[in-house]
Amino acid sequence: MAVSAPVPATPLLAVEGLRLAATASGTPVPLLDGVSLTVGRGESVAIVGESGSGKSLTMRAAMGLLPDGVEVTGGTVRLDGTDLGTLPPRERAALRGHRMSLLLQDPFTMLHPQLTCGRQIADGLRPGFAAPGGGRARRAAVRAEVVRRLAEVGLDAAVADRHPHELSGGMRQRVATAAALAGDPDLLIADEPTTALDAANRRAVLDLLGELRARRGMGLVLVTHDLRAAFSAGDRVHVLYAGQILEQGPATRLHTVPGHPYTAALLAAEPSLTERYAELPALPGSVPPPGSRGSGCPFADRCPHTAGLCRTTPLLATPVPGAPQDPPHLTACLRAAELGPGLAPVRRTVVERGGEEEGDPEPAPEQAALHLRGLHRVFRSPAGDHTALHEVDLTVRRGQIVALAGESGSGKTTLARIAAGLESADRGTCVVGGVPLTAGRRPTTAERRRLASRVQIVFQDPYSSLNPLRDVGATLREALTATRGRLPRAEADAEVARLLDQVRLPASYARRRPAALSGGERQRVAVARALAARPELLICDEAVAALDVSVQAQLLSLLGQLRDSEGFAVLFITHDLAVVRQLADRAVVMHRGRVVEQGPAARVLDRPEHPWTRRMLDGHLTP
Amino acid sequence: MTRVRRSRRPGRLLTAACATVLALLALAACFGTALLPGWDRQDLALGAAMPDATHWLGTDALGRDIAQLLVAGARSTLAGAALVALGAMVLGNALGLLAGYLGGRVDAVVHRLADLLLALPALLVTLVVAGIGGGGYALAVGVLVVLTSPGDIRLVRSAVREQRHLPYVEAAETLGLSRATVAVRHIWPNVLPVVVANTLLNFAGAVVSLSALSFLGLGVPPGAPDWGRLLADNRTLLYDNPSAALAPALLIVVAAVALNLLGDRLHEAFTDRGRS
Amino acid sequence: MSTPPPPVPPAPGVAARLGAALPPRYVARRLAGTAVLLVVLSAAVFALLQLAPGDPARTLLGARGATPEALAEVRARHHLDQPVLVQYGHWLGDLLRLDLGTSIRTGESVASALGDRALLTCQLVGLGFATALLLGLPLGVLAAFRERRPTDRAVQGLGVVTLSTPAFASGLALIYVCALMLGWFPAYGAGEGGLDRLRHLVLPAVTLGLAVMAVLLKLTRAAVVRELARDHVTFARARGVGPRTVLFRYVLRGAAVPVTAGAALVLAYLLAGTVMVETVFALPGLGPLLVDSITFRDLPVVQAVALAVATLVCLANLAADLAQPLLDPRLRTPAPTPKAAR
Amino acid sequence: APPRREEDEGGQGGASPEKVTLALPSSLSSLDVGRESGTLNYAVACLVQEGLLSVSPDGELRPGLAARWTQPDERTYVFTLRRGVTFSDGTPLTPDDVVASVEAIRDPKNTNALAYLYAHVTSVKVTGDLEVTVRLKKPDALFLWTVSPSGLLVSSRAFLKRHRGEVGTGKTLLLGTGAYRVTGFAADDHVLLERNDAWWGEKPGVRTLKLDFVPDAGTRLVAMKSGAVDGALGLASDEARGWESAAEVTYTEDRSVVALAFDTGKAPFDDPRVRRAVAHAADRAGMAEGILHGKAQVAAALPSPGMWGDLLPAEQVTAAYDRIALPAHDLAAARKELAASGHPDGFTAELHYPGSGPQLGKAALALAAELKKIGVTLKVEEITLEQWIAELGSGKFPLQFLWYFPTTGDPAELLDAYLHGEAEATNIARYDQAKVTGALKAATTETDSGKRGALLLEAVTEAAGDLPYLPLWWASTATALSGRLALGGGDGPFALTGPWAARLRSS
Ligand SMILES: Nc1ncnc2c1ncn2[C@@H]1O[C@H](COP(=O)(O)OP(=O)(O)OP(=O)(O)O)[C@@H](O)[C@H]1O
Ligand SMILES: Nc1ncnc2c1ncn2[C@@H]1O[C@H](COP(=O)(O)OP(=O)(O)OP(=O)(O)O)[C@@H](O)[C@H]1O
Ligand SMILES: [Mg+2]
Ligand SMILES: [Mg+2]
Repeated sequence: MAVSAPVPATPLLAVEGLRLAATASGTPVPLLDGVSLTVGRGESVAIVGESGSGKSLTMRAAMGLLPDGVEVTGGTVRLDGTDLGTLPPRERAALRGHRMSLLLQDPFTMLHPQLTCGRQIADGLRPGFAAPGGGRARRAAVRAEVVRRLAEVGLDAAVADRHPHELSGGMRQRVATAAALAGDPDLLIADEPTTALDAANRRAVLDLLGELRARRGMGLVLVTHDLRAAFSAGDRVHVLYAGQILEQGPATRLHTVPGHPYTAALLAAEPSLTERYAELPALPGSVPPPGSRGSGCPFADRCPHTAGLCRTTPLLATPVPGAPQDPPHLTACLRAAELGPGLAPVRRTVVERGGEEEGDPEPAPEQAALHLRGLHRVFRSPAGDHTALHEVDLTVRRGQIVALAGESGSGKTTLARIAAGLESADRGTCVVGGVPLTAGRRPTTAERRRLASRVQIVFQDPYSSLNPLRDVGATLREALTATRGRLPRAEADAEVARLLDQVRLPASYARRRPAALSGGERQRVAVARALAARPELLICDEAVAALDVSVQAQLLSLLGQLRDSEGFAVLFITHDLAVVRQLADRAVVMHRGRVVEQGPAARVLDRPEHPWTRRMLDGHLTP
Repeated sequence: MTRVRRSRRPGRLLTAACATVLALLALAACFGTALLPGWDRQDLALGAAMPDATHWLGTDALGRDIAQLLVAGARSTLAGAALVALGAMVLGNALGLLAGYLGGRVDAVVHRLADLLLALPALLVTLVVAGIGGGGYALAVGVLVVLTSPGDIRLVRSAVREQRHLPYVEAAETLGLSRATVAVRHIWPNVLPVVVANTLLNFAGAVVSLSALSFLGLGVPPGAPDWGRLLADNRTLLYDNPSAALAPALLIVVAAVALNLLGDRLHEAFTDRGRS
Repeated sequence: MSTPPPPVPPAPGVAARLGAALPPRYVARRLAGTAVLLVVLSAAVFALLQLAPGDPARTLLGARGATPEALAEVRARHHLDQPVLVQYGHWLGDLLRLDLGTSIRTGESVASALGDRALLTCQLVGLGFATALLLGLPLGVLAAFRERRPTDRAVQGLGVVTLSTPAFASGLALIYVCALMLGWFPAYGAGEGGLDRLRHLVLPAVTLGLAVMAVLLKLTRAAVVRELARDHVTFARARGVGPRTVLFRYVLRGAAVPVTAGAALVLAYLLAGTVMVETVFALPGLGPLLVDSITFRDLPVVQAVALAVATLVCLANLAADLAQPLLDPRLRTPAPTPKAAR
Repeated sequence: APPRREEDEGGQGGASPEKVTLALPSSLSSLDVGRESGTLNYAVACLVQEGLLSVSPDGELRPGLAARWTQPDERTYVFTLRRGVTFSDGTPLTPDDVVASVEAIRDPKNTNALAYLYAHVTSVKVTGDLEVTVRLKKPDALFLWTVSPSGLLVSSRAFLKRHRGEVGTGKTLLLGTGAYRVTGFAADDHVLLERNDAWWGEKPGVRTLKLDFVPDAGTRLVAMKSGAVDGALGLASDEARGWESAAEVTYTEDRSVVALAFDTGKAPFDDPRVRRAVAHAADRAGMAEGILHGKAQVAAALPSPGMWGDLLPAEQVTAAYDRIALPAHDLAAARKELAASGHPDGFTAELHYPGSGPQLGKAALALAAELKKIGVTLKVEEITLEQWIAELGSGKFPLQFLWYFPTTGDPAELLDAYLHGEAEATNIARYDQAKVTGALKAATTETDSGKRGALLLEAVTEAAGDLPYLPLWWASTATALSGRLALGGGDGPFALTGPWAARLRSS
C-alpha cells in the first residue's frame, strides 16, 4: 500500500489512503485502493495512468463530486489541513470555486451551449468582488471583470457575448479555464484538459495553465494519460495504475530513471518525434478491470519481472534506491532495489528506413492504391458553406504507408471517407485500387461491392466500431461473406481463426461480444474485419488516438508487420507526428482543406518547408 | 457522469407484478371465451341486478353476468389496442428506417409528415374521420394506427440517424453490403428494444384511446364485451351497482398501467445498457 | 494579476439581442412553413366532404327536404358541379372572408355558433395546460433529481396512473368526490363569467390537466436527467456556482429546449381531452358541438371545428418553433467568430 | 359549499320557489322546433309559444290562442282569436301574426321540419278582426292537431321578419305569447326563462326557470344529489331508476312506440311464417321488464292507448287491444314456424339502431341472442340518428326498427303513415292490404269521431294478423323533481305539451 512521504508543513491538498468503491450492484467493488498524494502551494503535480486507472475518480473525490454509485470507503482528503470528509455538504460546496476548482476534459461539452461565455465566467465570480452598488453599476463591474478574466487567458473582450458553439476548441478550453479560475481558487485540478485538442492547441493550453499557475501562485493538478504532457507540465508526477499509485517523484527523474517496471514500460512504448525504432516494445494485456484485482501488485500479470511475492504482497511505497530525498522519489515495486538499473528504459534500436525517395516516378492512376486529383468538397449548411477539401492531390502507392497529418478540422476524415466510398466529392478524380469513383454522388451498392476489396477503413472510436449485438466471429464471418461470397461453415470458422491470429488475438475471442473486449482488442478486431476483405489499401482514421500508449504501441507494431506480410498500402491519419515518424514512409500535411506539404516522412519531419508543418512540430510536447 | 440506481428490488417486484398482470390478461384474451362458454348468456328478466353469489359483479341491462363479460372481453379490448400498437410499429419502423437511412428528400417528407401527424389530436381526428366516413370501428383502428405511428417513426428515425454514421455501420457499408441489409441487419436490431418498449407504451395508449372512443359512441359493435363499451354502457348503473361501472374502468386502468410500467422499465433497461 | 485593464465593450442592447436571437429569415421560413401546413390541413378538412359517403349535396342538405330545387341550390352555392380543386378554391376563399357557411342543423352561421364555444374551450385548454404545467414541470424536475429513488418511482407511478386513466373516468371520479362528497366545486356547467366561470372550470381543468400532466412529466424528467448528466452541470458545480443558479440557469435552461418543443405536442392531447371533459362536465365548448355535429352530419360545423383545432395546433407549433432559437443559440445564424488575442 | 338554490319565497302552502333549475338530458342547439324537433325542444318552446289550440294533459284538444273555431265545410276552418292576448314584448297578437307564423313554416328557404304538415293547406288568410281562415286541398281529420302546439307555435310577423332564418338562436331567442319568455339561451348549455306576467292563463308560480343541459347521465345525477338542480325532465327509463333515491320520479306514457318493421315485399320477411318466427323469438315482456325496468308497456299495436284520446272510450280500446293475439315468446313455436317457412335453415339479417336509442340496441341484442338459438343470425349495428333516418325510407334493409314519437293525439297519424297501402314514402313494411287501406280511407273523411275511431280500430286489428310490424313497447318518459316541487294538473301523456312549468308548485 502506498503511503505518503513526509512533506514539510501542511500541503495545500493532501489525499491520504483514499479508497473508493462502486456500490451500485450491492456488493461494493473497490475502485481506488489507498491512493495518497500531496500538492503544495504553487506546485504543479501530474497524475498519469492508463484509461480506467482511477485518475478522474480520485480528483472527483477530492472535489466532493463523486458520481452516484461510487462511495468513499476510507482515507481522507485535506485542504490546507481541513478534513473535507467531515465538512457538511453545504460548507464543502462553498469551498468549490473559491478554494479549489476543477477543469474537465472536453471543451465541447463543458460549457453550457445556451449561455454566453461571459455569463458563465461571471457565474463563478466571488459574490463580494464588486462594490455593493446595485443594478447597472454592478452589471458594469461584472462585465469589466469578465473582460479582464478573458484577457488573462488571452481572449478578446468580444468573446464575452459569444456562445460556445461560435468558438474553436482551443478557445473554448480557454474560456472554461477562465470560468474555472473565476473564483480565484488556490488549487486547480485539470482533468485531461488537452486530450480533446490537437497538437498545436494542446501545447498552448498547457503553457497557459503553467503560466497562470506561476502568476497566481496556485497549486495545479494535471490529470492525463499522455506521458509527454505529464512530464512537460508537472513538477512532480504520480503514476496511477488500477486504483493504486505505483510510482511518484520529480518529473525529470521519472523520465530518465523510472523506479517501477510499469513506468519504464510506458516510456518504452512511447514513440519519438526524432527517431524511428525498429520496434516499439508493447506491454502485453491491459489494465485489469475493477473487481478482478488481486491483493498483490496489480501490474504483476503484465510485468516482465514478476516474482511470486509480487502477486501476494500488498503494495508499499519505498524510496527508489539512490534517489535524492527532496522531493522524494517513491516506488511501489518490491523488486526495485534488486532490479536497479535494469529498470532504465530499454535502449531501443533506431532505424533509418529508406522508404520512398524524393524522385520516385508517379505510378499510373490504375497502378496506385489511391489516386486523388483536384478533389474538392464543400459542406453546405444554413450557417454557411464550408470547404472541407480544396483541390487535393494525393497518391498512395501499393504497399506504401502514407501518414496524413493536420490540425483538427483540416479535412483528413473527409478525405478518408471519400476514398472509402462513404462520402462523395463535389469534383475531382478519385481512383481507388483502379476503381474510379464518380464525383457528385455516393457510390452505388454495386460500386461499393467492387470497392470493398480495394479499400477498407478503421475508425478512431474503438467503442462503436463493432456492432454491440454481434460476437466477434459473426462480425468477421459477415465481412468474409460480404467480400468473398458464402463459405462453408467450417471453412469460415478456420478463416476467422486465421484472421484473429493475424491480429494476435486467440481464436476463442470469436465467441466474445464487443463489451467483453478492451479498446485495443476492439481495434484489432476492426483491423481483422478490414483484413477479411483483403484490401489493397487500409485507411486508419486516427485508429490509435483513443488508445493508451501501451496499446497504441501494440497496434502500431501490428500494422507495420501486417503491411509487410500482406503487402497492402496504408493511409494513416494522425495528429501525432511521433507516430508519423514511427510508421510512415511518406507524410502529407493538410491545413484548412489543402495539402500544404508532402514528401518522404523523414524529410518532412526533419526539414519542414511549410510554416504550418513547423507549427505542428513546435506544438509537439517533449518531456 | 453516470448515475446508478440505488436498489433494484422494489423495481423488480413491480416489474414482476406488471408481467403477471399482463400474462393473466393475455390468458384471458386467448382462452377467456373458451373457459366461460356461457359468458354471453342473457337473462332479460333479471335485468341489471346487484351483485350476489352467482353474479359477483351483478348483471348488465341484458342480464349478462358482468364478471364473465369482463373476462371474455379481454380479447376484444386488447385485440384492438394490440392491433393499433402493432400496426403503428410496423408502419413506424418501415418509414423510420427508410427515412433515417436514406436521408435526403425521403427523410424530409417522412419527417414532416410525422411531425404533422404527431401534432394532431389523434382522438379528435379519429372521431371526425370515422364519424364522418362512417367506417365504424375498423376505420377508427386504422386511423389510430396512422396517428400512433409518428412516435415510432421519430424514434426509429432518430435512432437510425444516430447510428447511421457510427463506425460499425460504416464499416458494414465499406464491406459492400447493400443499404437495406445494413439498415435491417445492423441498425434495426440495436433500435429494437426501444421500439418494443415504445410499442408497449403505444399499446397502453391505445387501450385508453379506444375506451374513450367507446365512451363517445364510436367503439366496438354493440353487445361486444369490450371494457370501454361496458364502462360506457354501465355508467348509468354507477349509483345502483357501482361495481358494474368501476370494474371495467379498473381493468382498463390496470391494463394500461401494467403496460406503461413495463414499457418504461424496458426503456430504462435499454438506456442503461446504452450507457454502460 | 498584473494584466492591464482591457477596454470593455458595451454589452449588446436588447433589440440587437432579440434580432440576433430571432433572425428574420428564420421567422419568415417558419411563417411560410406554418402557412403551407395550414393549407395542407385545410385541404384535409375540405376533403371531409368527399369522405362522407353519398352525394355531397345531400350531405350538405341534411336529412330534410332534399327536393330537386334545394339540391340544385346547394350545388350552385357550393360549386359542386365544378372540379374538386375549384370547389376547394371557392371554399378557401369563403374561409378567408371568415365565411364558414351555415349550420345544417340550426341554420345559424357557423362563425357565430363557434364564437362563445371556442372561447370556453380556449379557457378550458388554457387552464388545463396551466394545471399540467404546474404539476408536470415541478414533479418532473423532482423526479429527475431523485432519479431511481423512491420519490422518483412514486412520481412516475402517479404519472403512469393518470396517463392510464381515460379522462372521462377521472372526470366522473372527480365529480363524485369533489362535487358530491365534498361539495367544493359545482358538478357541471360553465358558470356565469368571471369568478364563477373560474370556479366552474376548476374540476374540468384539473381533469384535463391530470390527463396530460404525465406527458409533460415524462418529457421534463427525461430532459432534466439528461441535463444533470451533462458535463457543463458538473463543471458548474465544480467551480462553485450556487445550487440555485445551477438549477435554474444551467439545468432548467438546458431542459427548456426539448420541453418547449414537446409542450406544443401536449396541446394535441389537451384538445383531444376537451371532448370528453366537456361532455362529462356539460360544458358548451367545441367538444360537444363536434360530437353532436358528427352525429347529425352537420358537415359545415364539423369542418369549422376541425379547422379551428388545426389552426390552434399550427399556431402552437409555430410558437414552439419560434421559441427554439430564443432558447438555443445554436439554432441562430452565427456571428463572425472572434480570433484569439494571441 | 355546494351551490345553493334560491330559498322558497313564502315557505309553506302552495307558494312556489322563485327560481327552479331543471336538468335536460340532451342539449339543444336551437330553440326553434322547426329546426330541431326533439321532444325536449317542444317542452321548452311550449312554455314560450302557443298554438291556436292547446292540448290537455290527457290529449284533448282545447282552445288555445283561438278561443273558438268552426268548420263551415269539410275543407275550411275558421279560428277566432282570444281577445287581448299580447306577445311578451308587449305587442298585441293579431291574426296576421298567425298567418306569418304559418308562412314561416311553409317558406321553402327555411327547410322547416314542420313544413310537411302544411302540404295540403291551400291558403291561410285573415278574414276578420280576430279571425283566421284556413283552407285545405282535401279533408283532413287530423288538421286541428296541426294548429295545436305540435304543429304551430305562433310568433309575431315583425319578429319573424326581423330574424328570418335565425329564429331560436342564442342571439334572437323566441318570441311568443306563452307563460314564459326566454331571457337567455346558450346552445348546449342552458335556457333561462322568466315568467311572462302578461300571459292570459293562470299565473305560473315559478318566476325564473333555468333549464340546464347535462348530457352525461352520471353528472346529471350528481347535479341532482348535490342540489345543483331541482329536477330533471325526459330521463331514460334505465337511468330514472337511479334517481328514485334522490328525487320524486314520475313516469308518464309518452305515446312513443318501438316496433320492428318487416319489409313484406322482400325475402325473407315476405314469408309470414318468418315474421311469426321472429315474433315468437322476441321476448317483448322481458324487454319491457329488463331493458326498460318495467317502465314501458308491452305494445299490442303501433298507436298507444293514450293516442285514442277523445276518439274512443279507453275501455273499448283496451278490450280491442286485448283481443289482438301477437305471437308469444316461445322458442319452440318459433322453430316450428321457421321450419315450415321458406327458410327452414335460418338466414342472416341486419338490424341497425340509432345511437341516441341505446334501449333499442339492447332490445336488438336480446332479440339476436334468441334468434341465434333458432338458427337465425342477426347482426346488430349502431349508426347515427341521421343515418338511421336516411335508411328508414331507403328500402335497403328488410328488417328495421320503427321508433316514433307522434306529434298528435290521434292514432291516424301512425296508421296513415305505416299501414296505408298508398303511403309509399313512410310505409316501411310496404304493407298493402285492401281492407286496411279501405278502412283508413274511410276514416279520413269521417267526421264523427266515434265512427272514425271504430274504422281506425278495425284497421289496427285487421293488420295485426298479418304482422307487418311487431310492436315491442310503448315507452314512457320520467320526470324527476326534488321533494319540494310538484307538477300539478295530472300527468297524462301530454303533460309536457303545453305550458307545463306554469303548473310547478311547492309540495
Ligand atoms: N459511476 C461509476 N460507477 C462505477 N464504476 C465507475 C464509475 N465511474 C467510474 N467507474 C470505474 O472506475 C474506474 C476508474 O474510472 P476513472 O474515470 O477514474 O478512470 P480514468 O483513469 O479517469 O480513465 P480515463 O483515462 O478513461 O478517463 C473505471 O474502471 C471505471 O469503470
Ligand atoms: N457531414 C458534414 N457536414 C458539415 N460539415 C462537415 C461534415 N463533415 C465534416 N465537416 C466539416 O468539414 C471540416 C473538415 O472535417 P474533417 O472531419 O474532415 O476534419 P479532420 O481533419 O478529420 O478533423 P479531426 O482531426 O478533428 O478529426 C470540418 O470543419 C467539419 O466541421
Ligand atoms: Mg478520466
Ligand atoms: Mg477526423
